[in-house]
Amino acid sequence: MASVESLANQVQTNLIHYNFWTKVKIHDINNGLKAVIGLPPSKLDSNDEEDQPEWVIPRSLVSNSSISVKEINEWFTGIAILEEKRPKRITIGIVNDDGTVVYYFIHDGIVKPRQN
Amino acid sequence: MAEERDEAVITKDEANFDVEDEVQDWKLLNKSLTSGTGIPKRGEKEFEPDGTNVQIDSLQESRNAMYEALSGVRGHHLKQKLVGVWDVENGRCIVPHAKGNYFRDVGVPVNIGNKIRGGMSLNPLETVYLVERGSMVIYLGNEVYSDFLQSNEDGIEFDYDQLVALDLEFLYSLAFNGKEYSIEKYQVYAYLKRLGYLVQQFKPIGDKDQRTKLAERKTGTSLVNTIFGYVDHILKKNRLFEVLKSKLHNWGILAAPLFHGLHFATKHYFNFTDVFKSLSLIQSYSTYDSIKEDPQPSENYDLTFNVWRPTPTFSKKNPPLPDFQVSVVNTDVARFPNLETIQALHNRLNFQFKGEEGKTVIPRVKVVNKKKSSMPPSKKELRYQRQKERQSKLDEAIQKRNQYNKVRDNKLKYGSDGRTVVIATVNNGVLNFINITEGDFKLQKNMDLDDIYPGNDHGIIYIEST
Amino acid sequence: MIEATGGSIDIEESFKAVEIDSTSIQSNQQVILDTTEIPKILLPLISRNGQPEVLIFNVEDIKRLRDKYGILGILIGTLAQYPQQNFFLSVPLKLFIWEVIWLVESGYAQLIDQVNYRLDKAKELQSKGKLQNNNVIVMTKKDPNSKSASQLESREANFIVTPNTDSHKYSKDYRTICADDYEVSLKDYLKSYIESTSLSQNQVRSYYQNFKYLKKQGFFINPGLKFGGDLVLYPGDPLRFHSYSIVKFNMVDLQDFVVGGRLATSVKKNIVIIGDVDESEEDGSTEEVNDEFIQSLAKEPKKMSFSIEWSGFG
Amino acid sequence: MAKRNNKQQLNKIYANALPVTLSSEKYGIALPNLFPHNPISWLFYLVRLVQVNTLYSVPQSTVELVNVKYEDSIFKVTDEESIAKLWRSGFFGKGTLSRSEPTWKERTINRLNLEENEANVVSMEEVTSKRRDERKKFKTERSKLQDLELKERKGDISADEAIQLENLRNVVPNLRSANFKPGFGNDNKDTVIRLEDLELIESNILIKNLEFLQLQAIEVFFLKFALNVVQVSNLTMKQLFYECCLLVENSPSPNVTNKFILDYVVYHHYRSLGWCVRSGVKFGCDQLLYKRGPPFTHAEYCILIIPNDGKEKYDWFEMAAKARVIGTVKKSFVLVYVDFPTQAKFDLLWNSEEYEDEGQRFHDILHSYKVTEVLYRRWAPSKTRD
Repeated sequence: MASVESLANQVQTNLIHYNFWTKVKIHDINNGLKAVIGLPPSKLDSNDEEDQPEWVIPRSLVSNSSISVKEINEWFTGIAILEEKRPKRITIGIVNDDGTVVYYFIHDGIVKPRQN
Repeated sequence: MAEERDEAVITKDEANFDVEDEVQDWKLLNKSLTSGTGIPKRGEKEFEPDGTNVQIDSLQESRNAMYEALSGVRGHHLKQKLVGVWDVENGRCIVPHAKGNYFRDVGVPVNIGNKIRGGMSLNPLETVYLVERGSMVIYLGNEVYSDFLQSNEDGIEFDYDQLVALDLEFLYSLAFNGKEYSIEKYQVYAYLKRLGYLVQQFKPIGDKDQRTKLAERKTGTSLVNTIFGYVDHILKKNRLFEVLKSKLHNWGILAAPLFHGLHFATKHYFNFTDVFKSLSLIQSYSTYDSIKEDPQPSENYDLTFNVWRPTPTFSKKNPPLPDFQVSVVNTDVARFPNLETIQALHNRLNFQFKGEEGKTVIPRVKVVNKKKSSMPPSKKELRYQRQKERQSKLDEAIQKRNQYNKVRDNKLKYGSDGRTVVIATVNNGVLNFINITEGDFKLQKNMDLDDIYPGNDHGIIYIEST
Repeated sequence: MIEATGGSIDIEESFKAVEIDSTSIQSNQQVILDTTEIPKILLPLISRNGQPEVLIFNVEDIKRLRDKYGILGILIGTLAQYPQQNFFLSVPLKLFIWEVIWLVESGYAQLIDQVNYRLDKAKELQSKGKLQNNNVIVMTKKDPNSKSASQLESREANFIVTPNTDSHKYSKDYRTICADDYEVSLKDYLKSYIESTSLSQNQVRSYYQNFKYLKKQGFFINPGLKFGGDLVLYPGDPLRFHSYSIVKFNMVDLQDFVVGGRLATSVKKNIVIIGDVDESEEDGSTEEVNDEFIQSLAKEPKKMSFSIEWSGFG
Repeated sequence: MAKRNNKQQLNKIYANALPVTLSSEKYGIALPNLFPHNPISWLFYLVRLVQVNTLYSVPQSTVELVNVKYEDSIFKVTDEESIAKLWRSGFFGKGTLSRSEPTWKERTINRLNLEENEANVVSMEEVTSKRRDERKKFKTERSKLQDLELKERKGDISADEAIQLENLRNVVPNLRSANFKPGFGNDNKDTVIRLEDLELIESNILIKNLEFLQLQAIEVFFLKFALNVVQVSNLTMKQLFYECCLLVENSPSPNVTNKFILDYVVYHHYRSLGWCVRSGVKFGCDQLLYKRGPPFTHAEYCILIIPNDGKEKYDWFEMAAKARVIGTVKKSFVLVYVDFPTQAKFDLLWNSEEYEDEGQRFHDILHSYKVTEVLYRRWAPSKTRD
């Protein structure tokens, strides 16, 4: 199965060289979990602040594809420890075995959808 | 741009909008339903409450329009008075004088005593539907009424004001008190009836099931036919020829067998179609295979309705094969069926095999709008016409190939021989309809395609470049 | 939902997932609920031998459910004025299980064994002799409401009708009889509901708590299968507002994440997933629908939730 | 990058359906036609056949195997020639930094204005990013519009704002319909070089290609087992198969319903029917079927693979969501149920020492699986009445 490091590296490269993010770094959060943080080239949401860094949690779609609310909450608490503040939103980077990474926002609580 | 639709970008296109997904705005009730299309316009709704009076008033208006419509009158003209009597004991409705169009597909004829000749007995679904749309009024039967039916006195009209007239609420609680008829079945029934479909409870039509018919179909050919068929087969399909050819092909070199590591290094290939043939390995289901195995459906699945498109010639006594066969399922009760259940449902359908004697199968080809002749042809029709003209000018071989590709695409997309069951799911009162069809991408033993290009491996989709 | 302060409403702020504390949450109900004066709504329970169904035929009740309690239900009957379409339907209004539990558990309504009540009442009526069905009326071509009473009287009845419900039933008499003799307990309702479906008792509790959690936040709620979810949420009455979110109770697979997120985004919504704050809270020991189980439904939901949408990049 | 609208050009580039060299292609030879009723043609055929086999060596016997590196649970092809071969002959793999065909290098040269920058070439990825910019602009303007509309309704709008509102009412609908069309080139695009880019360039030349072709496990095994055109690190066919199983599930020997095996069975089935099969992850299904391949046509079918184990694996909600996503992109939804052998039978074949050739082992194993296709389509009763 793909290691946590390998997944984090894939997401990091994808963010820098496919999505043109900058200052992308990998952090250890709790339980051997890794999170990637970086700056997107422009605001991801009109309500975001300029140069607002974004946390991305890498996950593999192929191995260990199950997910729970409890687990998501752990990501939030893990990042809260690093940031000293629970983030309003994180992003999950889902890595497929063909190298595709798809990114989804996970907002804390019930928020209204972006008006697209 | 071919890749556009396959990329990760998610577009929010209106194509994904379905009017029935949305809660309708009742303010538009009269406006939209009296308009020519009969389809409501997409209401102008807002994203979120903003606290303005404009918005609050507008909401109140919509609500009032709704409540008003719900309080509307349900009934019919006294001149066409249609009366039913609910038989509590049997959970059915007796219609003593059944007349009118409604009974084309509704009810079973009954005669009771001297009084009822040519009456109808309706099941709860049929009863509620007729009353709910205002086409029938219904009374609660009692001993007085039974006595009247059994009496021999002639010429007395029954005074229905001796009986309790049922309001809709009372009727529902009586009609759906048993196990057999559920609200969800009624919802599906009424939904289809409102659209004009003819709907009856599912029952086998004809006296033979698919299994028997399939067996007869296989053994039905005479010896002469078999021989001719065989000769024809050889000549047409060149199967023997193909075998010889491949043998010849192998002789020169003693190629390694298929899937041997050395196979492709030891055998000459001259086209990709042959390469694909050599890769054939995975067994696959071919249409009707499951009929022999007789799979059983899970207890939550059964066929519920036979459904026909409206036809003026419909005969209740001797109905044609249904256009759709529906299984109703409650999403709180059953999950998506397993393969065995799907196959069991397919095997229980009223179904006619291709070439089977008797009623002719209506080809399921989409007919381009049959509009009245006075209407100018639509864009779609014009396009279709032009396409047809263009086609007819092409080389015959190309026409044939195009025809073949079209038939094949249809068989891939809609099933190679069309055994389809409709599953109507009811999720807390919300309906969804799904076609579940037997597929066969290998297109094995396909007569229609054999008619065009005999002997082809129809499932190989690759077109050799020449 | 939500106070009429105007401008944008910061739901993110008000409903922090982990810190849900029922007492601190303002009721966002559009109308403040007051149960002291109003008699309970009687919920006709139909089909007690199969899956129990609560169907409302009384338009006054439908009004109250919607305007006061934000309960939508689903209309399933044919609209007699336009009987050949499925866009606008009419009574009965079918309530789904979470709405029923919520109404009963909150004390706004009670369940009535409809068929027995109505049969007994009919018997009584018939025993009294002459019936008054009053089902023949005067119908004019145009709007009947606009005619004055005298004009109507002068015309002969020409139309035979079936009303939605029994107009006498809201007499005081009726209410007492129903409440006393025909009430069905929530326990019995849930017992037969669980027996007739594949839902387990734990699922019923957990899903109901999800519903309650959402209801508390002032959302209007409908079933969600059309969008692949358990529920859909509206920020206000769906007659005026587009839905916000598709709610999934059981999100277990990343595939669902991709599918759900993609679907929601394409229809301008997001996906909301809900879970228990503390999983050990789930006292899944009881297998039976007993009083203890019914009491557990009334507990404050301890839930956390997340909203998922496509990021717009990648 | 090839000009995409030139069909002939495309046909030429993608002439091979699989990375197998045909004798007809290599030597320009063909076998003569055979006519059943003409024995002469038989003879002619036979003679020619012997001739071909004695005069020409089979092309695949001389072709070098493509090297696939297996690292970090990823199957990588880095050699440019191999990448081109696998992509162009059947569309195997995906560029890790591209949507399909690896084009990162060209895009980067283009973006950073490095050497050999071909102007006026716009890649799919650039079209997308441009369109998203437009979209963003639309959204900003629309949100302004909405704020002003709210003000207007509340009646506290200033004269200036009223003018602005009128203006926006005209502008916003146009913005929505504005569609970026490719071909304008990089007109107003400034070259921004990030710190991250500096590592890649040296005196205006791209020195690192970060992109490789990533193969899915099912693709690798097909290329190895079915076509024998790759060598994967130092793995034997059996080791490779086992590694692929491990990617999904840890077990001492493969489970008969391991998702890799089921996926492979289905993959092989469609590949052998000439379909181009690619990952369906973006649409929540397992595989996509293309008649020819991504540059030619849309994928037409979305495949969901389900073990035929009697279980009701999916609830209606999951199915409805998948079907709707698939419907949105106008594809057809196919459920593929896979019958599998007993674990005992599988183990017997897996452990057997009778096979002198591994291909034969996997032939026998895979032949004991069977697929059944079921088509799932929404029915709209209002549209099928007449």
